[in-house]
This record gives sequence, C-alpha cells and structure tokens, in this order.
Amino acid sequence: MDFSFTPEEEKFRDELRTWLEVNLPAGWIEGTYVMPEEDAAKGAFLREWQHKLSEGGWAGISWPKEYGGRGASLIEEVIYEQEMARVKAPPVLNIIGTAMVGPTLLQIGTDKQKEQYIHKILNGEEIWCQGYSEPSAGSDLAAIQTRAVKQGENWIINGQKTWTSYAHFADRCFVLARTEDTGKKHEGITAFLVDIHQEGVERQTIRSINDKRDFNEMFFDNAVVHESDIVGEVNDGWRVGLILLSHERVGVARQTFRLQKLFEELLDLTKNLKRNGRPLIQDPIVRQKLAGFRAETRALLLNYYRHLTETIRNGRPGPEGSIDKLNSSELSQRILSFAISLQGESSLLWKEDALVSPSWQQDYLRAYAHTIEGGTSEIQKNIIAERILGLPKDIKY
Amino acid sequence: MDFSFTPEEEKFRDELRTWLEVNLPAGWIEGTYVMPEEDAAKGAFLREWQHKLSEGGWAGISWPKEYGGRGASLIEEVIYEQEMARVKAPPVLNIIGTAMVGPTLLQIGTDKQKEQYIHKILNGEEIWCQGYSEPSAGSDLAAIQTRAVKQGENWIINGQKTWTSYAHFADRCFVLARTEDTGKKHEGITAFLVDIHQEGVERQTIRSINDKRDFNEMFFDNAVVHESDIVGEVNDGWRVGLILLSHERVGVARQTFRLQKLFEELLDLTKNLKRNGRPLIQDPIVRQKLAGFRAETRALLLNYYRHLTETIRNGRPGPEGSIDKLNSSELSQRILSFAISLQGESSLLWKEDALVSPSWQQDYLRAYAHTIEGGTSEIQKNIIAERILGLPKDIKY
Amino acid sequence: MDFLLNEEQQTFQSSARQLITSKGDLNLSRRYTEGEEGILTELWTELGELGYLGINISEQYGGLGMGALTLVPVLEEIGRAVLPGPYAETMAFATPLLEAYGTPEQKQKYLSEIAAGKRKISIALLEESIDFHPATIQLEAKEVDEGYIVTGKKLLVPNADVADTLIVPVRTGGGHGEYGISLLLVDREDVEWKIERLKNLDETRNVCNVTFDHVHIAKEQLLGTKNIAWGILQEGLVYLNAALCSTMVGGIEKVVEMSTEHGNTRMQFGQPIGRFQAIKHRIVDMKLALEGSRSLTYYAAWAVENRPEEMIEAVSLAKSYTSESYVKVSGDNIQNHGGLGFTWEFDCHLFLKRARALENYLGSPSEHREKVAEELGW
Amino acid sequence: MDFLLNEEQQTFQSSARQLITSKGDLNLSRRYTEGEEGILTELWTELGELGYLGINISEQYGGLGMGALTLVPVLEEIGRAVLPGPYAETMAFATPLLEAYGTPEQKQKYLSEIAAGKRKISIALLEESIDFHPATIQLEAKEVDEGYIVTGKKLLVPNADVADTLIVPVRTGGGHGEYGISLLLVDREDVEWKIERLKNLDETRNVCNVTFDHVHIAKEQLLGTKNIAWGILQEGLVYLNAALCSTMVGGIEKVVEMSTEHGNTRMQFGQPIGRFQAIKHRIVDMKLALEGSRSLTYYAAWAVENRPEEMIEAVSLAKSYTSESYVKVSGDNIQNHGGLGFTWEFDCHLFLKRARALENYLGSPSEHREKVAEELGW
Repeated sequence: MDFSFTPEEEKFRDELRTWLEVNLPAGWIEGTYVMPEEDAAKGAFLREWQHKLSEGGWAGISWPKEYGGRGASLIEEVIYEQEMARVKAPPVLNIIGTAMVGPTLLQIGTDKQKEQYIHKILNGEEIWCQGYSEPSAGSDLAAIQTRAVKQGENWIINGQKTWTSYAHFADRCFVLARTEDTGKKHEGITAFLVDIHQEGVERQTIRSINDKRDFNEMFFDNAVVHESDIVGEVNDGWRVGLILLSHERVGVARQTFRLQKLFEELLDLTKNLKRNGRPLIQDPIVRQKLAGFRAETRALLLNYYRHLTETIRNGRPGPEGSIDKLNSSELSQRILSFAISLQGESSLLWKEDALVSPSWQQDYLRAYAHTIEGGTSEIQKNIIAERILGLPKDIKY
Repeated sequence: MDFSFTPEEEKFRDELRTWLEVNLPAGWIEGTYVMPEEDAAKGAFLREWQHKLSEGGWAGISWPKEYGGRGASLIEEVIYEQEMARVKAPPVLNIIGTAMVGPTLLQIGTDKQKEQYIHKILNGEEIWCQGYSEPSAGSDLAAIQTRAVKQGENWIINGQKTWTSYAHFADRCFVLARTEDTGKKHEGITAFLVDIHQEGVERQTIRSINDKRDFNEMFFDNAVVHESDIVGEVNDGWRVGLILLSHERVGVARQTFRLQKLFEELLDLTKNLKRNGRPLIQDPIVRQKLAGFRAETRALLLNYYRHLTETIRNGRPGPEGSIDKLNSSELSQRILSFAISLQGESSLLWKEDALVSPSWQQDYLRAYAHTIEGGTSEIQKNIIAERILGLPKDIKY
Repeated sequence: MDFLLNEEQQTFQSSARQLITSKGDLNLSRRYTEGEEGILTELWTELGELGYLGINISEQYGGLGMGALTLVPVLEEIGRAVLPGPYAETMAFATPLLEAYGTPEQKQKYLSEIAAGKRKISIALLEESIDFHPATIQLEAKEVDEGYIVTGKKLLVPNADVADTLIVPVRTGGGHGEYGISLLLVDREDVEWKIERLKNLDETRNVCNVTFDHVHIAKEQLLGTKNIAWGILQEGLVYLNAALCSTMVGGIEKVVEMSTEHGNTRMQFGQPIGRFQAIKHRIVDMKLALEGSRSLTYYAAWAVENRPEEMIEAVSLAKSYTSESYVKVSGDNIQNHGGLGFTWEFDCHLFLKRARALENYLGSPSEHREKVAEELGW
Repeated sequence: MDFLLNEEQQTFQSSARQLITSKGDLNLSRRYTEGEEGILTELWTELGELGYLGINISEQYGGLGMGALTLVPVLEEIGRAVLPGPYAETMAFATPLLEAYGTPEQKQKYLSEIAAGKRKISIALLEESIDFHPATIQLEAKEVDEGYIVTGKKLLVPNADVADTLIVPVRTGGGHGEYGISLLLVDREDVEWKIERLKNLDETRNVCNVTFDHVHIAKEQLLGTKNIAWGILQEGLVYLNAALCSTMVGGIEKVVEMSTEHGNTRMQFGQPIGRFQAIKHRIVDMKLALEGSRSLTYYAAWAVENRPEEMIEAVSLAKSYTSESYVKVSGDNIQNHGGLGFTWEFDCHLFLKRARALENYLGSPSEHREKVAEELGW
C-alpha cells in the first residue's frame, strides 16, 4: 500500500493549482464571489469559465495530445477532480462534449465527424448536451420512445427528452432515438448528433426544488439530422451509448472529494453554531454524529482509492463504481440533512437570508437528486447485487 | 376516545390477577423462580401450569360457556393478554389446542371430533401442536410437500414438518398435507388430526441459537390417520387452515404488552448500570435512545388500541395486525440489542454468569426469531403493501 | 376502550377535506406562494362560516365549545393541503390561553372575532438567540401609566405578515429568569410593527422578523398576570405543539397516498414500480411512520384534553416522533417519484419543506426527547 | 497510489485460507466448543510452521520481520472461520510491545517461542469496574527484593484458559492516576493463577476471571519501565484494536458470502430468494458495510505501520464502524436465512456472537467515536 503520488503527479497538481489561483474569479475560493443566478448572466459566466479551461488546456485533459489534450493518466484525472473539488470549481458547461462525446467520436466517429466537431468541443466553441432520458424512460433507460425515420439522406426525429443538463446553453445534442421496432428494447436504437439550433427543437428549463433551472425538457418536432451525423451504425445506438458512458473513467471522484470538504464545512458549522451558549461541537450527541460521519466519509474515500487501485491493476473500471456512487449520494443526503437540522429554527432560511451560508440549503435540496440522477440508488443496488455479488437478476418482464 | 375499561372488564381483570397471585409458582413475579431448562422437568412444569390454567378456567377464555369457556369478549381477551404479559406468565403448553384447534373444531368439526377432542383440549389432557411449516415451505406457506394417500378408511402420511413448537411434549398434531396435485399449490391440501404417539411419527427437537429446545422437526413415515380425523372436506385444507388462523383474534397483544414492560426493564437497567461512575441514564446519548424507544413502544401500544377499536367496530380483525406484528418484532430486536450494548464488555456473559439477568441475553437471541416466525417481516410488508395500501402484488411465479 | 375519532369528528374531517378540495387543494398553497395572498382571507372566511374556527371556543363567543381533540381532524386536513396561515397558532395557542386567562373583555373581543374568521393570531417568541429558555426573552416592555412601551425585535415569527394579532412574550421585570415575563396581545389595527419577510424554504408559511419601535400597548392588552406568564406560555406551547403534530400527520398521510398512487401507476420495465419491493417496502415503512405518528398524536391531543398529568410527555413524544417521520417520509416520497419528485412543479417538495419548517419549530426532536426524559424524572 | 494488499500479502491470505479450510473451516470452532480443545494446540503448531506466527517478529527470533500490515490477511482468515485462540492478542499486542520494549532476554524467550507456535499470549486488563481508565487498574503488585507479589483479580480475560502467558497491568505505585502502572509478563509455567471460566455467548472465545493469590513474579518479568507503562499499554491497545478490526472484516466477508449463496440457492415461490429485492438489496447493504469496514481497517493497519500521527484516529474510526457493521450484518444474515439461521446447527449465530463479543471489547463503538473527537481536537 502506498498513498503517495509520484513527483510527476505532484507537478501536475501544482500546475493545476497555480492555474486555478490565477483563473478562478476573484473571491471564488473565499466564497465571497457567487455564481450569478439569472439565466443570461449564468450562461455567460459558464461560457467564460469553459473558455478559460479550454485556453488553459484544462478542458479535456485525458484527450490525446495530438487533439489538444494532455493524455492524462488515470491518476492525473483523479488529481484533477481532487483539485477541482478542493476549490469547489464552477461546473463545466461542456462536460458532455469534453468528457463523453469528444472521446467517443475520437474512438468510433467518422473522419468527417472528427473534423467537424472535435476541435470545437475542446475549445468550447460548441456546447454539447445529451438526450438519453425520456419521461417514460427513467430507470428503464432503454425504453426510448423518441423516433427517427429516414427521409432521403436525412432522418426526421420526433419525441421528447428530459433532464438534459444545460441544454438551454447548448448548441448540439447527442440523441438516442428508436429507428426500428424489433420488440427487444435494446435493439433498434440509433445515436445521432443533432444541431439543436433548428426549428424542430424546443427547449424548456425545468425548475428544480431548489429553485434552480439547470435541467431541460427537449421537444423534437420533425427535427432534421443528416445521416452523416449518425455515430456508429444504424440500430447500434445502445452499444454506442455504452461506449460513451465508458469514457467516465474516474467515476464519482469529484463527489467523493467534495464530501471530504463538506465534512470539514460541517465541522466548522458545529464549531460556530451555539445552543444554550455552548458550541454544538461540545454536545456529546453531535460529537457522536460527527465521528460517525467522519468514518463514513473516510470509508467513502478509501473505498474509492481501493477501487481505483483495482482499475489501475485491471486496466479498466469495474462495477465497483456503483458502490461509490451509491455511498456518496446517500451519504451526502444524510450529512446535508444533519447540517440543516443543526441550524434549528433558522434552518429554513435560505438564499440571501440563510443563517450561515445559502449553500447549505441549496446543496441540501440538490442532494435529493443525487440518489436519482445517473441511475437511482435502487438501480445501483441491482447492479451491485447482480454484477458484483452474482445474485439473481430481477424478473425480466 | 376513551381509554377506560368498564366495571365488568375491571372485575374480570381483578379476578385474573387474584388467581395469578395464588397460582403462579412462588417467586415467579419477583424473578427468583426460573423455569427449569431440562426437557423432562420443563415438560412437567408446563403440564402443571396448563393443568392449573384449565382448572382455574383460564385455559380457553374465549370458548363458549357450554364447552367450559368463559365466552370472553375481545376486550377481555386483551385484558387477559395484558395481565399475562404483566407477570411474564409461563408459556401455555396447549396454546395450539385452546386457541386454534379447539375453536376450529367447535366451528367446523364433526360431532365425533367435538366429542373426542374438545374436552381433553380444554382440560389439558391432550396437548396439541401444529404441522404447517416444512423445510421447503417457509414463507411460501402453501408449498406443502407432505403427502397423504388414501388407503381404505385410512390416510397414510409421509413427509416432514418443522418448527412445531413443543411437539416433544404434545400428543396430537394438526397437520396440513397434500392429497391431490392440481398444479395450483393452494388446492389439494387436506387438514388432518394426527395422533403422534404412533410408530410412523418421529420428533426431534431443534436447538436454537439461544441454546433452547422449544421447536421440533417432525417426520411422518407412513403415519396413519383415520378419515374421520379429517377437518372439513378433503382437498379443502387451505381454507381450514385459514379458519384456524382466524381464531387469533387479538393479534400480537401479548408481545405488545410485553414490550411495554421490557421498556421499563430497560429503564431500570440504565438506572442500575454505571459507566465511569455515573448511571447510564444520565448519559445524554442514552437518554435520547430511551426517549426514542419510549415513543416507539407507546406508538406500538396505541396503534394496537387503534386497530383493536377498528376490530370492535367492524366485528373482525383486519390486515392491520400485520402492522402490529411487524412493529413489535422489529422493535423488540432493537430494544434488546441496545440493552446488550449497554452491558459493555460484560454483555457477552449469559446463563448463570449474566451481568444483570440471563433473560436479557436469552430474550435478545430469541428475538432474532420474532421477525421470522409467524410470517417474516418481508411477508408482513407484502401483506401491508397489498392488502392495506393496495400496491401491486409481487409477480406470481 | 375506544381509540378512534368519533362520528362527529369524522364528519368534521370529511367536510373540511371537501371544502379544501373544492377550493383547489394543494393549488391553494401554490397560488398563495405565487402572490395571491387574498386566498388566505377567503379561506379563513369560509373556515369561519363552517365553524372550524370556533371548535374549541365557548358557545357564548360564537364557538362550538368542544375540546382540543376535535381540532385534530381539521388540523390534519390543513396539514394535508400544506395550507398557509396560522390556524394552529390561532386555535391551539391563542384560543385556549384566552379561554383560560383572558379578561372578559379580551374574550369577548378576540374569541368572537376568531370564531367569526376575522382574526388570525400568531406568536412572536424568538429573540436574538434562537434558543428557547427564559433568559432569551429580553424584549423590553417598559411600564408607563396607561400601558407599556415596547422596543426591540422578535425573530422568525411565522405568519407575522398575515396575522391580525401577535401574542408577544416581553420582559416587564426580572433579568434572565422566569420571573418578569408577561404576554401582550398586540393588534395590527392599533399599533405599527415593522415586518421584514425572510426568504425561507417553505414559501407556504412565511416567517418574518418583527421590529417594535417604541410601540405603545394599552395595559388592557396584558394576557394573564404580569411578570408570571412564563408558565402560561409553556402551557400554550404544549397545546400548540400537539396541534402541529396533527398538521404533520395530515401531511404524512397525503405523502403516503402520493407514493402509493405513483407506485400503482408509474410504469418502468413493463411493471408498475410499486411491484418492486425496494419501492413497495419503502412505502410500507412510510405507512408505519404514519401509523405511529397518528397514534401518538391522537393520544397527545386526547391527553391535552383529558390527562394533564401525562400531557407534556405525550406531546413531546408525539412531536419528536412525528416531526422526524415527516422529514423522512417526505424525502422518501421524492425518491419514489424519481425525477418528477425533484421538480418544483410537482408537489413532493411542498411537504418536505413544510416538514423542515416544523421540525425545529418550538423545539427540535432531540430537545423534545430530552424533555420527555426530564418529565419522567429520568 | 496503491491501496490493496500486495502480492505477497495476497499469497499469505490464500494459503491461510487453504490451511484453515483443509482443517475444517468453521468446524474447527465447532469442535473446540464441543470440548476438543486440542485442536487449538494443533492449529497453533501449524500456524507456526507456516510462519503466520512470526510475520511481524524480527528475523533474529525466527520471524519474518514484516510489518503489522502483513498480519491483516491472516487476521481476516482467522475471523472468517471464527477461530478460537488469542492470535490477535499474541501478534498485535504482545509481539509489538515486546519488540519495542522487551529486554533482550524477554525478546529471545518470548518472540522465539511465539514465532515457533509455542506460546500464546493474552492480556488481563479489566478489574472490578469494567470501565477502562487508569483509576480502574488497582491490582496490587507489591515490590519485594526479587520481584513482585501480586494479589487480586482480573475480569473477563479472553482466552485466559489457553494462554501460556498473560500480560497483566498492575499497580506498582501511585493511586488512581496513570503513574504507577506497570506491565508484568506472567507465565503459566512459573506461577499459578486461578481461572474461573465464564459462560458467555461466544463459546468460541472463552473469557475467564483470573485470580492471583500472592503470586510471586520475578522482576525480570517487568515489560517496559516500572510505573510508567500506561502509555505502553495504550499503544498496544491501539495495535490490538486494529487487528481485531481485521478479524471482524474476515467475519463480515464470510457472512456476505453466506447470504449471497443462500440467496442464490434457497427457493421460495418458485424463485431463488435473492431475486426478491427485500433480500437482494439487504445483501447489497451488507456488502457496502463490508467495503467500508475493509477500507477503514486496511487504512488503520497501514497507519499503524506508516502514519503514527494518524494511527489513533484511524483505528478508532475503523473499530467503531466495523464492530457496528459486524453486529448488524451478522444479524441480517440470520434474517436472510430464515428459520435455518435461528438454529444452533447452522453457522449464522457463530458470527453474531463473535460480533457481540468484540463489539465492546477494548472500547465500545461510541467510546471510540468520542476518542476520535478528542484525538482530532474537537
């Protein structure tokens, strides 16, 4: 066992740190600068951050050097997530492009696709979103009802996608649509690269319970896509979708590191808040809870390192990522819920009237989605049961 | 709402209390007299107690007066359970006979059956047990594989039953056996009254994790039963079994009342045990746990009263009994587990070396069966989901 | 032995539900949060007309002269629809205290107006420290010839923006102990108070900071005896906590129904999701929380009316159990609904936010558990 | 970055498992509890022959000269089979203390014999109060010319009936504080002690009360410095707690496997019961507990060897988390097995009982949590 990083890895970390110090908005790390709320300003802010990342060479670090990436190792990717979590870096607007669509096109895209899209993904000129989920295809991912029909050289898409992050700031969308009915739901799906600046595509933001609008519904009404914008083969889209997901090499690294920091923030909260004149951290009941959460956040991190070691040894990530995903999402809910309880009667104040920092209330509400998005906790449990433990699959219906 | 009892009901209670004071073994209530462990002595003790109950008219209180019962009302039955729980009365050896087989025969038995069995059930002359569970028919109650084949006026039974309480002290057994294969597992079952003092029946006690031997496996190897000992019609045994169970009118009354007392015992434990020189009850963490358990035991009792009120208003018990069963079994496990933890390094001492009283360790281990016997917690949840909430049934396989 | 609502109480429950449903159910709250504050006045008038605002008010003041227990069904319905407005504070705090300690003039005025749906009352309790013990009550009420001059601030006052009257614990004597605390009835029509409406998660229930700047309160507005009102206040808070529990039970019940409905109708993998035991058994756990909350809460309400010697324990047991259940269950309801539950447009979050708002209001769950311990002499 | 056992450690694990399996796995414990105490000596000899008793003993005494981390795989296997005997006490308490504080003569004698499988060592810690702080150590060791006269009683000493040596904290000075505590090595071949074997749930691990009646201990038997051994004792207990965690991880792992196996094979309603999400997801929760326990425990063992500044926190985190997990998971395993799990003949209960025995041994989960808080300066 060895928890150290090589000098090269530390150099990579230092370089990133230095870059972040220079490039993060003034006051970001201290928490005095807050990301704008209003759509236009927020979009501008995110584009600007994307632009900086691209310029600095921090947008697609795992991309090959010849395409403008850094050819980062797995450990470097982990360090990247660690540093980004440390400063609670702003969200990456083009994450779908840089982390998934780009690498997928590099792997299986046509020359034309590479030429047309790759460069603009990395430099942030074109923002991508993804169209997987549909109102009827939530946990049942493959139950896609959006249809594409061939018409000459084009395909005509009709249907509805939902929960597409940042679609309202995006230019293009990776869409899975049904192109044939074989009766088997994983068959007959095709992957399209769709220009969403067209008449046939409408976007509508979804207001979330934390009063944010980061997700969208997308409506396709005779949207047009040229056949050259099909990724892989027609009717082979399910496999293409899996390839896309396989580029998520570091799993829930960011959330895992974020939770380490969250625990420190919780600790500060208990040091600063008082009940009956005494800091909460002196309350034996609170101390028990804190030590319990400390154990769980450490277990999360150490599990992550153990699974990472397995990934390194095996050359690719195994299903253990589901364990980390499940743990991190459930734990974040419990820690944040506890942090809310600690704030007593003031816990319900939010936004500019929040007792301590509005991020507690925001993050708390946002955490309710953690156990839903990216595969619900129930789905993760099925994956762990079936793929790790070898328990029977659910009845196939 | 009204939590009082009528003068008649209180008179019933007083009569029982007085009787118990006279008839319980000396030192029983104080806990200085402990039931013998060894089989023969235990059997004798239980027979003696059964005999006393029968003589005192406390063996089958809900039986009609003409058959020697008291025709007790539902509330009187509840009071009976309450008083028995209060003194932690010894188990009733012939409970299967008095609470289930007897009432069933009175309801649907033949005249011959009534004449032959009823009297000896109530007076404790013949002890009954029940043969429902089988090694392959646990939660899947109807998956009975024990078979009975007609041979002249007799039926020949082959198979195995398990988890029959006190079968080693019993004389007769209510047995469900398969008499026809229709392909539907609830069909083709017949209910038999079997004399178990015959060559074709063997009994073997099961040693439980608490080192007790109260349950049995029963092996039927060409056991013989006369056709006059069939209850109800041939192949109608599943319905007969349900009738038998329906005589359980007061649900988990005894356990519910027992838990109220258990909580008081837990309280005493925290008053008497010290850590670092201070009674545990002064530890804020322990106080929180205690108040939490207090809420749960009160909720259990009040739920019970609410469901009882519904039973009285509707004339018969509904599926809410499953809520009480689930809650009481799970809660008893948690309370007892906590009581063990409180005993620190000494918690593992048991039997005559137990730190406080051996009953803590015994009851703790015994409680692991509470969530299994009489329908597992998982089965109770299905019943609550399907029969109370109206959620979909599990897939039928 | 009878532990269910009686027929009359059941009738109250179903007619309250009918009224609220007919007026739009959860849409009432929605509209209120979107600025249609007039619906509250309208609702109040109708509640008054149907007698729901006079349940526990003496008949001589236009009420029905019933006990706290009969409030239970109406409180449940209020909570079920996450309705705005200080119903619990008015009926379960102001009303019983006025009945018990009000002067004949106060009773005449306030109780009649409450029963008629013309007066909503809230309570302005907290000050700089959000702790709750005598030392924290420091709002100065300086005695002058004709009454009191009140100066200072009360924090996190629920529904202060819609209340017609605030009951305000003030300090008229002593320093930091129980002695010296008095209750004042402060009416909107008589005096000015400055309200700062705070942004809070539960937009169906506004909380405000209230500032009194040399406000003159007539001495007739004293509720109970001067300087020794701490005990009265405590008594009122027990009643109010019991009532809050009933509103939470109503919310929990609705949430269980929502999850059940969704479990029966939402299809995934070709099955209603309520067939999957992960969902199915979770809804059962929610139902168990409902059963326990309702039983403890019924009993607390019954004890308030019939067993003063058990009342404090019963209410604190109910509050700790029910408020934690409500938070848990309303969160589970979001999970059961998946993405839908995370949207503002769908109703799941209304319950979670109300649960959070009530969780620590007038004592956190662990404070109530400690109170049980003290009350039982542990 | 590398957080897994290395190849050598993995080899230790698989060969230890092979040995234990070949000798009967859980049947070893069964036979031991049924009176065949000879199997322990036999097992110990074989463990010695394979080097498992010399892992962390210097090569000059016949050991392998490795660190505490390399004990982990063997400890896991010991726990997996719920084996009897003081392996953890011998290897993770006595050995490191002897290595660090033993005289050359002590090292020569004890370490060589441990490595050869000829000496099992346990620790006799508790006295009348089962609390654990300096004041509770009152066993008097009166200094005489050639050594100490020890009189009194130690309680709940694990494996005292099979240990060849007990390490006994005694009081050689002071009153109730840390000063005055010394450690004595007490050998069965030299002195007599009276053993009262106690009835305890975990019959695979006997605990005894040990009485010393004017027992004379030679002064060469003092381990470390007289009067100031409290710190040494604390250090040893940290090592021992880390080792206990590894044995628990082994037990948890086995329990998860048992439930998985049963879930795949036990049929009810025409299906393997592991298809029902109630069972399936519960086994997943058990697996999660295993993962967390193993990670925290690996890290604790690594910190013992590599990060003394984090060691105390790491071990207490691991102990609190792992011991609670073990109790939970071994109980769930019974539930998953239904009636079968409730029988003495089936193995489920062995794990539950071992979990209970270790839960509070050398600090309860909540005491360890409080220790974390203190260690981190909260």
